[in-house]
Order: sequence, then C-alpha cells, then structure tokens
Amino acid sequence: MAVVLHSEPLEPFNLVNEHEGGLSPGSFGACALFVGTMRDFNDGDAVTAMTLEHYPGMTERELALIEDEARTRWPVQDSLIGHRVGRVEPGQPIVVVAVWSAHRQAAFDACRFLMEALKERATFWKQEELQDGRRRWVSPSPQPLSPEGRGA
Amino acid sequence: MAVVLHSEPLEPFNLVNEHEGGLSPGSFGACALFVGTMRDFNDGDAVTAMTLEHYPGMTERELALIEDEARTRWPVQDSLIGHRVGRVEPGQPIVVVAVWSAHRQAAFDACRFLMEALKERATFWKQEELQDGRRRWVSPSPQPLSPEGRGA
Amino acid sequence: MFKLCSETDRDPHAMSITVRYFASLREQLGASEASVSADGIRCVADVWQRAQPGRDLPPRVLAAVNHAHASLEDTVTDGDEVAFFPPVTGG
Amino acid sequence: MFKLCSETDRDPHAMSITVRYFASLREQLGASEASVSADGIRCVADVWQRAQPGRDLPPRVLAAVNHAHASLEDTVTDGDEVAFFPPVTGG
Repeated sequence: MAVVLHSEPLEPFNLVNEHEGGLSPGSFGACALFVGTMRDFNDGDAVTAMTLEHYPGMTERELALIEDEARTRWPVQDSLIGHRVGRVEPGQPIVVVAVWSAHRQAAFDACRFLMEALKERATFWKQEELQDGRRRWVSPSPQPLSPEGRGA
Repeated sequence: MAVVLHSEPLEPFNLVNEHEGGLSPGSFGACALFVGTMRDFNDGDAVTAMTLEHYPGMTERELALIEDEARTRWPVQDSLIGHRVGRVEPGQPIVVVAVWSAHRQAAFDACRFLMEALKERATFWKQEELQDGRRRWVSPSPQPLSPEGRGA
Repeated sequence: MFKLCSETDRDPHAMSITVRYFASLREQLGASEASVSADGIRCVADVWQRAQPGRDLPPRVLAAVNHAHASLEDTVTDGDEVAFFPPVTGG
Repeated sequence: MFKLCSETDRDPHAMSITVRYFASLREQLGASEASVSADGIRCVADVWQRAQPGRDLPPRVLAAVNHAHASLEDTVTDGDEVAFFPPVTGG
C-alpha cells in the first residue's frame, strides 16, 4: 500500500505502472484505477487554475487509514493513492487511486470505495482561480459526510 | 471510442496514456480504468500459458456495440477497449477497459459495464496450458448470459 | 433436438453459406470452416443440420449470423456467414 | 454555540497546545497557526474558545486532534495539536 502526495504534475499511468512493477507477476488478476483530472470549467465558470491545500501529516494518515479500511473489506492485494497538492492547471491530474486484487469485483468495489472515502474524509481543500481574476474556495458536494467526517 | 486487439503483449497503461493524449485537456474530469491480467493459477491448478481465440470481425463488432451501448446509458466522453489474442503468459495483461467522462460516477459505472458486458458477450475463448502438459478450455462463469448472449 | 424451420421456396441458383466453428467446438468437430449450399436453407438450425448431418447441436452452443449473435430460428440467406461456438470466456 | 466541557483539575504547569487553521477558515481568521496554554483545557471546544475568544465556531467547521478527526467534546491534553477547518473538497 502506498500514499504519495505530489507538488509537481502527477503522471498517473506511469505511477501505477511503476508501482505494479513491484508486485509479483501472475499473482493478481485485476487492477481497477481511477484518475481525477482538473477541468477547465466548474459551476458555469471558466477556471484557469486551482490550488490544493492539505494538512501535512493528517492528510497522509487519513489516506493510509482509508487504504487499511479497504483492505479489511475486500481481498485487496495492493493499493496506491496519489494526490496533487499546490497549484494545478486544467488538464492536469489531481488524484489517482489504484487497487490490485485477484478478483475483478473486489478491485472495482475497493477502488470506488477509496475514491469516495478520499473525497469525503481526506483533508484537501481546493481554491479556484477564475478567468475574471476572482479566487474562490470550492464548496463541498452536498452528499452527507460519513460519521468519521463529522468532526464538529 | 476505440477497440484494439493485440497479438503482441499489451501495455495497458501506455495504451491508455496515449489514447488520452488525443483528448482535449481540461474537458474531462474522470477516467476509470480496468486491467485484467493472466494469473498463474486457476481452479487450483498451476497454469503456464493461455491461448486466446477470437472471431475476427465479430469480436471487434461486439466490442464496438458494447461501447455504443455504454455511451447511450452514461455521459461517456470517450472509451477504449484493448484485448489480447493469441498466446499469453502469466503476468501479462489480457484486457484493458478505460472510460473518460466529466463525471466520476459515470466513469466508474460505464467502465464496469464495459467489462461485464465484454466478459458476457464478446467472442473470446481461453484455452489453458497446465503445468502437467494438459490443455483445457476455460469454462464460462456460472453467471447467466444476457439476452443478446443467448444465441442458441 | 431441432427441426427444419420450413421447406424453402427460394431461388434454386443459391450461393453457398459459409459455416465457422470456434474453440472447443472447432476441436470436437475437427473443422474450423465449411461451405454448404444455401438451397433450401431458411434458418440457423437448417445450416447446422446441413453442415453436420445427423449430429445434434451440442448443448449450450451459441450461434451468430454475419457477426451478430443469433438464435436457431433466425433467418439465413445466400452468402451469409453462420458461426457456431461455445459460451464465451474472454476478459 | 458551545460551552466549556468542564473546569480543569489538571497540572497547572501544562505545556501549550498548537492550534492550526486551514483553507477558508485560515483566510477568515487571518492566521494559520497559534499556540494556547493547555491550562484548564479539557476538550476541543475549549481550545477554540481560548484561541478565538468571543468568536463562535463557524457552522460546518470540522476539527482534528493530533491528525485524527475529532468532535468538539473530544479530549485535548498537553502538547496536542488541534486543527479547525472547513469541509474537505479533495479528489
């Protein structure tokens, strides 16, 4: 299992490929992967850049806990979470989540879980720079936080 | 949308990376990906190699139809299906399915649909070579075929 | 196991129908491709009976006409390609 | 909006508690980090009140103690790091 925060542009497919190189070939049958990429529009506005703030120490800890939880729920052989921090431009990847398993269903389920849990719990905050020069903090999605996320 | 059958070893992450290079950056927010890899064991036996037979013409047509169906059901921006044919060794990728969308949920759902539909309908047949020299055709999974798959 | 769909009333100067077998069925039959006369052929079941006279279609075998999944009752016409194969195991 | 958890009966030679703010809350408060005395502090709510006297905790703000999500009632002890931040928007 691995958690990597990158302040430079992420290369998600290379990152996953390299990580997979460390696994025993023939031992896993499935890899499910998700890559989230910055779009050039949000809420109807043209977005020119975004800054990802995080909480050093806590963010990595949360991501590792999420990986641990996935491993208790599915037969996960290995997993990888990579996330950008700092200033990101449209078209650049923000997050990559990969799960290796012997089983297709487990790989899909665990990958989706990691991604949803990351969005719900991991301490990242996005601030957008709009084309008109304004900066605004991205509002969280309306979905309810999990119990662990309800801090205060 | 693309369908590629490879008689040489697949490099799924490179393939997806290259395909993504042809998309407009900043226009999609999500890529969901699945890679199926040959394992070195199946049904309790050590498997040394596998040969993937297909039906040239029909296989490509079925895969393209599956991509079309995904596009009618989810807001898919682009998709890619790559599949090995011929002799495959353990640890080598067999199939890669990728979906790009503006939306995370659609990417996950459509990727999983493509993979399930491919396994159910696409005309591929696997023959395993076992360590003891025997060759055997892989039995289909017990899950029922979809109506389209019930040919006779 | 199955019957002829009907007697034909079509052109007696019919082209042939290409028949293809795949995977374990190909091995069982010892053939990957054959050609049969289209004369009197109306449906997929007719094609099997002409190509493999006296042999029942094995259970679970699937069929396709011109690269599309088909049922035994589906119509076959001159020049069509009809395939028979076991359940698929790709991915 | 909230009350002190209780009066303290702990060591008066307490170390300090590190307080951290993130994202829009950091900008609103004009501060990213502070240090407050642990004297009399029992829970997360106490830390906020000491660090931001007279200011209610904004709605929806979350908290963490030593890098773990925490509630306002969760215990805080000497040397802890307590953080306050808005709902997360990662991924």
